[in-house]
Amino acid sequence: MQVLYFAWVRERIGLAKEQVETNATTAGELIAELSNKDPRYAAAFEDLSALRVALDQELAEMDSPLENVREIAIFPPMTGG
Amino acid sequence: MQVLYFAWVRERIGLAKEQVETNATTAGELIAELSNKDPRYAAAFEDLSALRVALDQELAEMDSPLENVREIAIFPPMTGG
Amino acid sequence: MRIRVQEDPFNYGEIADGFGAGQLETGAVVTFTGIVRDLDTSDMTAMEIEHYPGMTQKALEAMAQDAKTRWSLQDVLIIHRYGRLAPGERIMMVATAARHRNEAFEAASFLMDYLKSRAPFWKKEIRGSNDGTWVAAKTEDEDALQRW
Amino acid sequence: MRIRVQEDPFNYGEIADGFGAGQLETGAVVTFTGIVRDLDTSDMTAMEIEHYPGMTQKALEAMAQDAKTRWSLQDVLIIHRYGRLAPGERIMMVATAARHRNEAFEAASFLMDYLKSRAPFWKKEIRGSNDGTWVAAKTEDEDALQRW
Repeated sequence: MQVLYFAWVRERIGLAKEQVETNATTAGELIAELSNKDPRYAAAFEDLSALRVALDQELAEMDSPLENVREIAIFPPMTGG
Repeated sequence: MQVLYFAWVRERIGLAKEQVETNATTAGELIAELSNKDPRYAAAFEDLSALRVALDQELAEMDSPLENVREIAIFPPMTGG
Repeated sequence: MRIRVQEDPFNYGEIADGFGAGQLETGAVVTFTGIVRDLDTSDMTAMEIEHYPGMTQKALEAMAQDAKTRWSLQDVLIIHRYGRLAPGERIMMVATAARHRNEAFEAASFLMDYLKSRAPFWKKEIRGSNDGTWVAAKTEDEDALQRW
Repeated sequence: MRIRVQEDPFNYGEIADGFGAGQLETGAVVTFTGIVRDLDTSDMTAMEIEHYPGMTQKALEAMAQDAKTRWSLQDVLIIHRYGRLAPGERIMMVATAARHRNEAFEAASFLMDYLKSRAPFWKKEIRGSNDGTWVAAKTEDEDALQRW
């Protein structure tokens, strides 16, 4: 699965995107999996309430299923406008 | 007192302004006085709820006192914007 | 603060573009423009706008001042035309500049509600060769003032 | 409907002026512009706006479509910039055209509320030579969505 990071999530992890092999069934599970892999992820994902996700470029919830999803993006709350 | 008329009030009376000698103490009294004077005024002032007044170029009520007022304007509800 | 009552057309784009320029505290600008339209019968040839010359400028200034008291605004602009306008022409514009979007939106909306029912303008629709029909004030416009 | 996500500046006055032109049913046009400002410390040298290229255009189109479903609009426009902007530069604009002023005001206000919290943009304030500070999302912006 293609995983994208934006804003300070991107900066803390030190990557804009990566290809990840995972069996996670939800966005939340994937985040937990990555947090266990490396302290940089753990630091970026420390406060789940400060994270938002998009699945295949549509806003989604932490418990939205990853089935058939090709691209997941993880980022802070948006500040457009 | 200078009396001004606008929009269909002006058209029904057939005058944009006139000088009126009056002892009326309120706008409402002046309107009643003018209505008695001539059927054109009576027609213009038929429905009091459809009239608005300004005293010395400030919006006022029908029972606002005319004391020291030099100019009164009588017109339909405004339709600006 | 800039308030203009005029017969001539105004250059909306240029005025909107210049409004709020150089004010470093302004984060939000809202503009509203009213356009002569013909909804009902599509045979309107013109709109005639009458106003009360001695009162109009003062009334608009008082409204703008009122808006500045209610909201923290960096700037306010009102332009309103009178005379004969063709369908598609711009009748008036309002612009507000504030730090935050809510202030700019609310102040512009407030000014429009007051302009509709408290500024001394009267509109007449001209159709073909007849004398024209005065636009009736709407109850909903009067009611809109209740929220302020 | 016109939605643009771009790095380059846009000509607000010209775009506002052309918007809604020639639509005879349009009686009301509202525009909103957001401007880079420095409220707190006045030493901000730039604002950097990051976005999610694959998603942004689609997200803005969906918002505009949503607005057209909720209100009767003749036209909607959204322009949003990304990249490095200087204080005083225009970040974005929204424009709505409707028959009546309430529809135009509400739709523009709705679009702004959604752009603030649901469009994939992230702002960073650059001060002097440091790395910059990400602008934090405001609870009040999230709360603003409740009214729609």
